[in-house]
Amino acid sequence: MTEHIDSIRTYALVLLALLVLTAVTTLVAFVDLGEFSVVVALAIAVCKMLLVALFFMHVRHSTKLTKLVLLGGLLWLVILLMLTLSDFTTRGWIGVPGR
Amino acid sequence: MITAAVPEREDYLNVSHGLKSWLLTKDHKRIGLLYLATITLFFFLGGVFATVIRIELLTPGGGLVSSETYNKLFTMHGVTMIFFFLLPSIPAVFGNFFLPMMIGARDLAFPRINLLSWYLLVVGGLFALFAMLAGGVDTGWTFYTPYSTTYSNTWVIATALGIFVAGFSSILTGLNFIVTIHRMRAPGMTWFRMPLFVWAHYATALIQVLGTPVLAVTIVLVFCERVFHIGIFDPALGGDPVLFQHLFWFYSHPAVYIMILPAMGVVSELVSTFSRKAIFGYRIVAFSSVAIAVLGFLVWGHHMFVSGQSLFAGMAFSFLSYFVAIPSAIKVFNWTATLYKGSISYATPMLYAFGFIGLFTMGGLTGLFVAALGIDVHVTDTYFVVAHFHYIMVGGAIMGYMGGLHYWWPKMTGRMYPEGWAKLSALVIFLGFNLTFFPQFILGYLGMPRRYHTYPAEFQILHVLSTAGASVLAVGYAIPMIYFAWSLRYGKVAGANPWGATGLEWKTASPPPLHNFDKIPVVTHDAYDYSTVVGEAVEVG
Amino acid sequence: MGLLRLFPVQASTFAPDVDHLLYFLLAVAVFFSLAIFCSIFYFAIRYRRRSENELPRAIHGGMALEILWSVIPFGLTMVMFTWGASIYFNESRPPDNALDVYVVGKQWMWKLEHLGGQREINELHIPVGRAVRLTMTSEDAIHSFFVPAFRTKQDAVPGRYTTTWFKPTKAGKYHLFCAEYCGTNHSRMGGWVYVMAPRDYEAWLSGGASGGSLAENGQKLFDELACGNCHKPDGSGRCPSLSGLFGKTVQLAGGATVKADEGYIRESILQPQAKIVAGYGPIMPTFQGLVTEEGVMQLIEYIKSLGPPPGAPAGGIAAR
Amino acid sequence: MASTLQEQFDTEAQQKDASTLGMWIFLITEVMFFGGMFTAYTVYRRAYSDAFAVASSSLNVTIGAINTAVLLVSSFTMVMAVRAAQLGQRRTLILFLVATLIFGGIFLGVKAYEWNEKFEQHHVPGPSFHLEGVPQQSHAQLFFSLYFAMTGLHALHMVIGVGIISWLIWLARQGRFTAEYNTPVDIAGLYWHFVDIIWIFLFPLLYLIDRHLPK
Repeated sequence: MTEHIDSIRTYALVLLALLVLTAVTTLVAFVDLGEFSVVVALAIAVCKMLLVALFFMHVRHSTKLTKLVLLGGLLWLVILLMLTLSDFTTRGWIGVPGR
Repeated sequence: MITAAVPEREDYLNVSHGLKSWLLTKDHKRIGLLYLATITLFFFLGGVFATVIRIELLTPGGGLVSSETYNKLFTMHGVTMIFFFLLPSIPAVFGNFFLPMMIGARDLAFPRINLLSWYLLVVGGLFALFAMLAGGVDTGWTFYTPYSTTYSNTWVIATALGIFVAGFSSILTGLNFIVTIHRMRAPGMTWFRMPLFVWAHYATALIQVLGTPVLAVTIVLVFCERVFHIGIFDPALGGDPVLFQHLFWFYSHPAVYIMILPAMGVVSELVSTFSRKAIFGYRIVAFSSVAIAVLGFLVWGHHMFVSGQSLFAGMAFSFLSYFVAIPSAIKVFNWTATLYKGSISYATPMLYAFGFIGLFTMGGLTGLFVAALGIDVHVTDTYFVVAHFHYIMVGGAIMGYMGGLHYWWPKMTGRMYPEGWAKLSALVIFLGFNLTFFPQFILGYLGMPRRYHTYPAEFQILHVLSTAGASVLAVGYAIPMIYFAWSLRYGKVAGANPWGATGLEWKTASPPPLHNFDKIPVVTHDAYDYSTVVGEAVEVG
Repeated sequence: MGLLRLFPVQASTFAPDVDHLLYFLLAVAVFFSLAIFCSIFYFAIRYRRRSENELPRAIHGGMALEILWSVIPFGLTMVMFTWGASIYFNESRPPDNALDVYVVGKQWMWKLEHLGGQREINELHIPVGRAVRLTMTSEDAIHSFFVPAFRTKQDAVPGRYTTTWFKPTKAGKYHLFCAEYCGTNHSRMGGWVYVMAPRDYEAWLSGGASGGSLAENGQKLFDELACGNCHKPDGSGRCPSLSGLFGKTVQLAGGATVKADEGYIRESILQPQAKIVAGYGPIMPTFQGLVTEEGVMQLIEYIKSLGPPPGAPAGGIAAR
Repeated sequence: MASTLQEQFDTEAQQKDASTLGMWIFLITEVMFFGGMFTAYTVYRRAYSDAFAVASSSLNVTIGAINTAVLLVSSFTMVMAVRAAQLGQRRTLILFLVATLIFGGIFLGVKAYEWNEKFEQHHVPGPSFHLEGVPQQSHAQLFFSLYFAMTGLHALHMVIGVGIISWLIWLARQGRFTAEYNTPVDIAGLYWHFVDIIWIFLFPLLYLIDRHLPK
């Protein structure tokens, strides 16, 4: 068993980064960035997710299979969202109610 | 013919006795049999519902039962057959029993979770049964909102709860299979030495794991809507019933592949064993299973072409639907090509495999009809669709299930079934099936809507034909129940490998010992290498 | 009607289109089924097992064959897709000169209203040779308007409008079904579509009209509900003027715009606060429960009759 | 000490690998489970952006941010617990598990306080629902329906997590975990972090993204 044991310092730094990002996303939310507010909020959330996954969940020491499982899961979430939205975003394109 | 005084060999059946040894078992083989018993009961129940439906439809006016009752009957037929028979059928029975054996493992990776899965199915089934006994449910197995959330005053919540719980059974089974296939293969059992049955179950497990949770959360939302009227699917409060359909079909279309992929896996085993040849294009058939699982997630909107979905979404979903057709077609072609220059035996399982290929071909080809937008607008929600999916699910999945049951019966029980009766019933089932469902294609194109208690008199003759076929089909299903039970006591004792098959499950005794193998096998050959099992071979071809 | 009719009558312009595609698909299906069945039969007999210990030579596959039997079906399916999609595209776009009929589904009947004010239940009378556009909604569960002889079907969804159209080509009496399961009497929710020669249709129209056209009824309702107190024609009221509104692009508070089509007007009556016109306050009360779906349709026709602005295309953007 | 190797496995490494993979796959099912609700949220936020903006802005962002921090700290203590388990430090392990339990408890307590506030302010979907500043009440109600569904199911997962951690503490006190065998702590950690990640997305989606709008 080759187990990587990260240092306390690493974990503490990650926690610090997470807390800073939380503060940043909260403060930025009050700045009017127009459409980009959503993008920034989600981008920061993705960064936080990556920090938690890579360090706390040890994905960076994990096998390729684990990474594949993770990516596959996210891809399926995207499929669910995108194909559902393919209906809702294209309603009304041809100007006939219900088409 | 009863086995004489051979000293009793220890196997998984006689290693321990008593109800407790079954209800607390962690042995995947015993759990497989628990599933077999459970789903047989549900199959019988669903069959009873179907029988009443078909008798009712003999006459256009609907005199036997009331409309309320009729609507409950087809709902409960669908719920029982889909969630409590077809979804668990092959994976939970044969997958459980044989997947570990085929890859040379002592058990699944998580035996306790495996037992839990069975209990979840039973608990879910009890909820559904309770709903049925308490008064039934009349929403159709599709639970479309807002009918299910606002207008139906039947036992929607109890039934939905049953499906929710049974869904976790399915998820955990899939999880168990994936981990088992990744981590428990015997030495030398590489990915491309695995039997195609295992590949098919890997693909199935992917769907169970990725799709079922969405059904679960959809049920939670329906539950909240029905109990608290929070508006998620209620148009009066701004909700959109079409969103429900998206979430529902995101699972329920791939769920069709949960039912058919394992049957395809069974058929690959049967075609190879009974023509004594490696499956033509093994790798392509293996990959096509995974391709079906993946592409199956991109096509759900083809259930919604007339639902008020946008024109462009409809077109995209129709386009994507045709991509699923290709891997399915490839499988059929490869099975057929496997027969070429084979050594073909007409044993009962092979008859079911032939039946599967024929009926699945017809079911699949009519799938092209319903994926074609212009035609689907006309035939959706008619008997054409009913016929199409029964060709896939009954003609496909149940044929595969019956084929598998005959194929592995000797391994599971150590006894042979009576071959003559088995051949007869296979024939009866095939004829009865076609007589039942072929007229429904015509009915559907003529415009007979599904879920109709009464119908215009001009459709009667086709309905009568269909009911006649259903009676034949019922006889066909009754015969095996009798001779399988008979064979448990009186059947000929089966050897370890009665068919001359190559899978690892045939390299151990029938019935197998508790941990499957006396010694974990080391795999040195590809799957379907018959030179290893045919002694003193006569080369042909 | 013959006892063993295999195909339904063709009574709309879509029917032959759909049937031709069906024939093509049938041909493909029969060809492949026969090819598979015959191969299986032939191989099963030709290569039947003759001795218990025979061992056929292993054949592991052939790439050329695999490619062949992937590419050919794929080509065929793309033909099916394109063909089917083109029919669907036509079915989705009613012509501008279509005759408008409004449809409300409810458990368990179809309520239909003609522009002239004629109302029908479970029956639809239309002239042969003229395109008919149906604007549909439901009062309760989802229903589906299905006329097999026309090969058309469209769900009527509560809370929004859906559209379908057809052009009957043959006079006669055809089944109308509800095709989306909607509860106890689902199978009895239907009736007949009567396609009539133009002269008969005119006669029927004049016999059926009583109590004014749809727009006139809409006006009556408009007055009864005192909509005009706020919606003054010259725009001097507390609410925007409705003259020439239909088909126009409306500027909303918050910057968005919306096309004033049937869906938008329906929403504005039932959920008036959902989209507020720029420059006006959110003061309009909801008329949900006060106006029936049919009433809303009458109001829409009335607002339409207030004259579209010159040059604006008919139709608009669907609700949401 | 009794063997921790179950009979279907050959080695401890295989057993641990299988458990970890099993947990990851389970987490993917959870992604899809919450995914259904994220889809509903996206669809309705698109359709009723104005009402959602007001409704979202009515949530208490300070409490939300603090609770996010609390949860992140609990993830930190959890990973420290896993680390202690890997090093075979029993007392440290118990200490950090208890800390995780406490922070998880605080999160749930704050959540309960927030929900209670919603009841008092009539922000709970139902006949008495009312939200100031939204013309179309039903659309704001839809936001709160999704808010309660998502935070409720998230909290349910937290409660389950709290149960698991309590059980781990019990096992750890019995000395069941060693530097060689600590898989349960490890995979419970995965679960706990996953629940944290869900909240990492819920926080901006529910509390933040429409804050900038003038209202």
